[in-house]
Amino acid sequence: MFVAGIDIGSTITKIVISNGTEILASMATPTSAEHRRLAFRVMDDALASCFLSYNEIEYIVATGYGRINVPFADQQVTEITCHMRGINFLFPNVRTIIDIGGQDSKGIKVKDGKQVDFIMNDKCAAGTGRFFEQIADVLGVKLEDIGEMSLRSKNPASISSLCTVFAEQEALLRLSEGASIEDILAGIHKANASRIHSMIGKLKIEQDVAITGGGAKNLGLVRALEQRIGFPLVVPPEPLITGALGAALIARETATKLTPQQLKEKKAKRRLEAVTFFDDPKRGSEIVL
Amino acid sequence: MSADNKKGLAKAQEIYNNRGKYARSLKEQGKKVFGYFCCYPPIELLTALDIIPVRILGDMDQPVTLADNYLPPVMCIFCRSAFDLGMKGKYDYFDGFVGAHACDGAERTSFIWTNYIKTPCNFHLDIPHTAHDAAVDFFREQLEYFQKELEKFAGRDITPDELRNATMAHNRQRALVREIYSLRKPDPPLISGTEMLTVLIATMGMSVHEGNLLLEEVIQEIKQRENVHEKKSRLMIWGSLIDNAAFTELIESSGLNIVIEDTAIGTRPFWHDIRDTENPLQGIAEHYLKEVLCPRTFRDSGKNYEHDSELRFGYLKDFAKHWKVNGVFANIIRNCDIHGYEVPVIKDYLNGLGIPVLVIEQDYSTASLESLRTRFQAFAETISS
Amino acid sequence: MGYTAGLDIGSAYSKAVVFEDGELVSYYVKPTSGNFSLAADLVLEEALQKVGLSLAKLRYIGACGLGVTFISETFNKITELSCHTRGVHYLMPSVRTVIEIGNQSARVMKTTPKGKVADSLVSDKCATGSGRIMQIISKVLRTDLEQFGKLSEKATKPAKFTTNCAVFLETEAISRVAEGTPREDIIAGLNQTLAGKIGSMVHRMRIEADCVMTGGVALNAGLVAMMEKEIGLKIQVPEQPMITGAIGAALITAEKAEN
Amino acid sequence: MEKDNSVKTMKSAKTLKTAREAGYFGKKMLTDAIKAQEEGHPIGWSMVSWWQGDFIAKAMGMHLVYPENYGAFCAAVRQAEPYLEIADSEGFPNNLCGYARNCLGFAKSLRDNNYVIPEGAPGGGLARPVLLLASGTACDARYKWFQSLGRYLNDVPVWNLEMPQSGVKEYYLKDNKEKNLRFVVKELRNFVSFMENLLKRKLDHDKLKVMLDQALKTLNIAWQVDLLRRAVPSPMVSQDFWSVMIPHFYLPDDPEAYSFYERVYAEVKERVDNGIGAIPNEKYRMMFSELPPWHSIGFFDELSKRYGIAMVMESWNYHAPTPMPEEELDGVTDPLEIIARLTYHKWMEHNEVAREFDTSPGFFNAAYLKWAKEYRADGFFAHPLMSCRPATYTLMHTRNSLEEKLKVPGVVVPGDIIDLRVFNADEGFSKVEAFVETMDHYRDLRKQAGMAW
Ligand SMILES: Nc1ncnc2c1ncn2[C@@H]1O[C@H](COP(=O)(O)OP(=O)(O)O)[C@@H](O)[C@H]1O
Ligand SMILES: Nc1ncnc2c1ncn2[C@@H]1O[C@H](COP(=O)(O)OP(=O)(O)O)[C@@H](O)[C@H]1O
Ligand code: SF4
Ligand code: SF4
Ligand code: SF4
Repeated sequence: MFVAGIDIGSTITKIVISNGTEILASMATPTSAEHRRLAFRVMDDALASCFLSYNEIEYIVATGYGRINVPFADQQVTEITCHMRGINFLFPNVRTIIDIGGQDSKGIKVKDGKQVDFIMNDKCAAGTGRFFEQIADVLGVKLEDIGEMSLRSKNPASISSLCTVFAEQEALLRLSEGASIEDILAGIHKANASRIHSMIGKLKIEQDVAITGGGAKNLGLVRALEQRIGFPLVVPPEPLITGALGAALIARETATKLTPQQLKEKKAKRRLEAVTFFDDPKRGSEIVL
Repeated sequence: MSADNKKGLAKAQEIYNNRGKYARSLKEQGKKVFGYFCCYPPIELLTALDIIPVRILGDMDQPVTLADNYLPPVMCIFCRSAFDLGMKGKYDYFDGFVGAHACDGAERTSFIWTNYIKTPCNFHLDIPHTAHDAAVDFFREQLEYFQKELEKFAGRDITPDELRNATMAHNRQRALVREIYSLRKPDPPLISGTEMLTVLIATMGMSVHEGNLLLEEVIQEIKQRENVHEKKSRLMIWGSLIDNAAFTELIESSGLNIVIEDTAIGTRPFWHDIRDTENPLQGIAEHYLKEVLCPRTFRDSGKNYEHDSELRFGYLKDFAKHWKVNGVFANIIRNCDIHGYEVPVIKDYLNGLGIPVLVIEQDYSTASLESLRTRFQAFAETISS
Repeated sequence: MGYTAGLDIGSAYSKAVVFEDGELVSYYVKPTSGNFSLAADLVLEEALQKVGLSLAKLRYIGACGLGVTFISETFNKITELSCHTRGVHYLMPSVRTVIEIGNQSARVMKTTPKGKVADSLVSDKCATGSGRIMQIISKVLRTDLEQFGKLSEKATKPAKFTTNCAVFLETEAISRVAEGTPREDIIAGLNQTLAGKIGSMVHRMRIEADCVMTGGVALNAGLVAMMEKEIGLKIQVPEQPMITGAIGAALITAEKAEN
Repeated sequence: MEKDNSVKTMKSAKTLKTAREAGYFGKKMLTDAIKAQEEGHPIGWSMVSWWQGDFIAKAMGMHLVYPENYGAFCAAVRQAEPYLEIADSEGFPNNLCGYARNCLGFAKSLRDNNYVIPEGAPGGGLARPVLLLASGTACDARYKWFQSLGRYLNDVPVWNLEMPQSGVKEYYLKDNKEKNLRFVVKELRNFVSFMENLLKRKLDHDKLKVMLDQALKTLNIAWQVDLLRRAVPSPMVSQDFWSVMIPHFYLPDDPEAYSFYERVYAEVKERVDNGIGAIPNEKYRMMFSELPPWHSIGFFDELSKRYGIAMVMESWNYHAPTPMPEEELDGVTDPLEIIARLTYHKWMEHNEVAREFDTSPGFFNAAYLKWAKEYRADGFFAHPLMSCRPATYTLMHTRNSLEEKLKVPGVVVPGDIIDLRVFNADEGFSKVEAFVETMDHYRDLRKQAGMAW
């Protein structure tokens, strides 16, 4: 049985297609403005890569920031549940999950394969992937490199501002004062780790602790968090796709509970069309400023 | 007023949408209208004089502006919002104002309210923090003063029978509200949390008799319903009050059915009847101190933590059992101390019963509601698995 | 009295003014571009050159602005609150409330009839209510900041933003562009978001007319109009809203030295 | 963008000799507590209750420590942060009272260390109590906080002391005051029997009476010092008051406190008699409300130096009340009755002024209207706090009333008792610098209105 999980994140769209036991295809591609509307285009690519068509996929679960705008999905599940499922599948011993996404950061507590508590910040860019993107941008280094670079610092610069916008300027200032990029990056990572830690702290951190989401690809952040928390973190080999993997796992589980007839009905409802998630009345246009 | 030709839920919705207009129409009919804060002022006394009690609420849709000059931002924003509306003249139809020392916020706002918003009659009720016998006596004495002030305003005395009748009418209201609650026991419930909120807020702006008629209509209406609501996970709300349907709508569109709410616009004012005592004020005093279960009243067994928790939250266990609650949303309006201090304790207690708890500290603003959606959805997923 | 200069080395713009016997005779504004010390030198030089003066002619130099703390030269450093208040008072003596929105913060000051701060409020350490977001969005829209005011007035359906965070506002603006939302509507929406945020701050004080807005953001007429609606008062804007801090710095310095 | 995250504390140079000696009492409270614990005396954690519960508990051999005071202490020595973090991770909202969060964090660390005070706890820590003496007066934190401590101090009972907080108009309703007092006395009786039960010993009424007499004497002389402070120039400023208040506020029953105030009185009197001011060049007189930035009292020295500002009166809640009228205590011998009257008097004594000015509440508010005249105040310094709501609730209202009713303007400088970063001295200076002109302006207005100062 083929199933798929699609995670339309604020920044990166991730897809996992599975035959029920193993991953057949996975991909991660920027959630560009285009893809916000045309989620099926990404799906097309993923399907093509394993020579499958929509109809062959028994069940599709969408998750992430843009989950409500995947008209071909059979079910929507929040990224919190999906990340939990993904991590639980990969590391059954994990009790606490830290998810650093593009526009939010979250903490999730797991017990006996179920999530028991979670916490989330999406009000402020501090402590999210966006912060690091901005900083990499102003410092003119590649996002992929900032983690490693920060680890080479001997003398982390002090970055007092947690506002992304001001931290950028502060970083430039430190640069003009002669601090090295490594030191600035180390300072940035430290400040963010402490911010993330104080949020996750409310959950009573229990071992094992996993980190997932795009932030887990940043080794500098992982190390800085480990230092704050006091023990090593578990990092999945492909942290970006944990959410999509979780979605695929849920898809399989649901699909096995449904009759062929029900599955068929579901499939008939799938649509491949453009939608924008900002136009959704539930998302913002009602909001009075 | 178009509410006249509507019935039941539609009427409740109409009044909910136009509280001010409705109250003004009552005034045009020659009625007296009093505003009161929170669920502690015994509105039975107002009813006894045919005065219509209107519960003072805030407005999550409107940013607080004028109030910031008088109340500091560290104060609970519900209070600030209510006062803001007052300063903007939204409550200018009050003939009287009843303040109450419920929580600090309500107490100081009440005091400050009377400095800047004038009404022909006002009274501040000092409500003790414990339910000791001495406190009940004290509270009863305060009610005697309250009664005298009201009588002075109305130019006539309240006879014991009038007070008794008023109390009975309000007890009837309590029973009706509880009946609606019992119609939320089935799965799915016959009436949604959003509908319930509009009904309760509507009744909190009309005379008890009108309110009872409305409740009866609502009961009839929903009893005849078939499957208007979807089956979803069953949520109990505990904590600071919710007075805007946009909030409950957000929750209920996130995969949850609100089945019971232990809040100040929920079960708290309605759960127990006032006993008929020789001095009617005695029964009233006992009811408000002992049976309105809000964490502002200090209840402690003096023994140990487990015992105290049981004493303070034991009733939630019954709610959870009878309403088959899957999870609890602890709603904390930012800077609401009396609920804020309870958070870890109530989490302990409910988790101990195997009930998950979602705690959200919110800013009392519809503009920031949408960002809570993922949290409610994730919680729905948590408790349905 | 002779010549006095005032500097305001902001995080985005550096401003210099020159006074001769209490009269404003020259001013100059240029982007700070990251190097405070250099910007201070350049902008002062330019302002002096405009009236053919040399540094040596100056009797006093007063300075304010974020950059000043990072410059080792010993200017007479004055807090921005006092400078802006004083500067606005010089230009418009009937002022009672000053709303100053610069690149990094928003400030509201009540002034005494004599141009001193009677009360003040400074925005918290978040870029949401500051001019920085305007700059960011102008890049996104590839539109000059100068156009913002005019464009905003042309909006038919201001875009709604669902966030307050400057960073996420940028992201949302990018999506809107991609979706084909007209520039005007994006700018108007942004102005509205900002006006709401700053308005709620203003309301924390009992403000009085006349109300003046200064700082670079005051150049954005669309925002000013929305602020007027938000606070229910007419808002005046000096012809050169950016230089009020520098003016105040010059005046206060001269005054202190003379007394 | 701040260059430096560290906060400078500004220590004050007290102007009175006796004020410099007062530190002794703070230390004494802490060392006595530790001694009492070692000697096996029962320890109680107590809220400040304006003397309502203190004497009774002490007369029964209980030693009291004050977690509110401990919060201020931890903040002052910069060691509150770790406790605040613990409270945070326990799930307490981080906008609760800072003293409370400090204490909750400490209590958790105490429990986690098997109730042995953890090594390095600031000031030697607070010993494990047998009673939590809460108070319903002033703020909800004062009983909700102690109730929440149950999580960490499992078997320790909480007792909540009741004190009516009547409205001004209601206070004057016939017999209401008397009924309020009856209620308090009944509650105190309940408290006594609870204590007798808890400690398995009887209250020694005679001992209580002796303590109470002593306390009334101490409070009386503390009040007389306040009277002396009406002099122009001010002989004693807030910086001094905040140092000397500890003994009358926490230890009025201690004879040492009394003799200390005799010396304070003598020193202040001497200044008044010779026209000596506490600060050299007094130009402006200001009142301060309500809790000071403990870490930066030196800020006020700087205000004196720069602008000639004397802080002449401050912190309503810390002040000894005016002595009760004779008839109030006529024939009253029951010490519980006296206590009830004392505390109630403290809270309600300014109702007369409140009524006169048609304002409410009387507490935290009306006193400043009275003092403004008596102390010839030119300005009002409002210090809103992040972490103490009751001391902040009425500030704006008080500022408004002073300005409207007495033409005394106010300046608002936000700060905090726990979070040192909220207080920005530079911003404070620039506000006050400007405010000086405002005070000049209002002086003219008062003159035009024919007011006395
Ligand atoms: N190689 C990398 N190194 C560091 N950070 C990365 C890397 N790849 C992605 N990220 C970060 O991950 C974030 C996206 O994470 P993701 O979990 O996909 O978030 P979302 O689901 O919100 O799109 C980006 O903002 C980016 O900062
Ligand atoms: N012509 C303009 N139109 C609109 N906004 C402008 C214009 N020029 C500058 N700004 C805004 O003014 C801000 C800078 O204001 P300024 O008062 O100079 O701040 P600072 O003193 O912090 O440098 C910029 O961030 C920008 O948003
Ligand atoms: S502090 Fe900065 S990053 Fe955080 S919400 Fe404000 S603008 Fe965004
Ligand atoms: S929300 Fe909380 S603080 Fe506010 S009035 Fe209600 S109980 Fe009081
Ligand atoms: S809020 Fe203020 S009065 Fe209340 S306990 Fe805390 S410090 Fe004390």
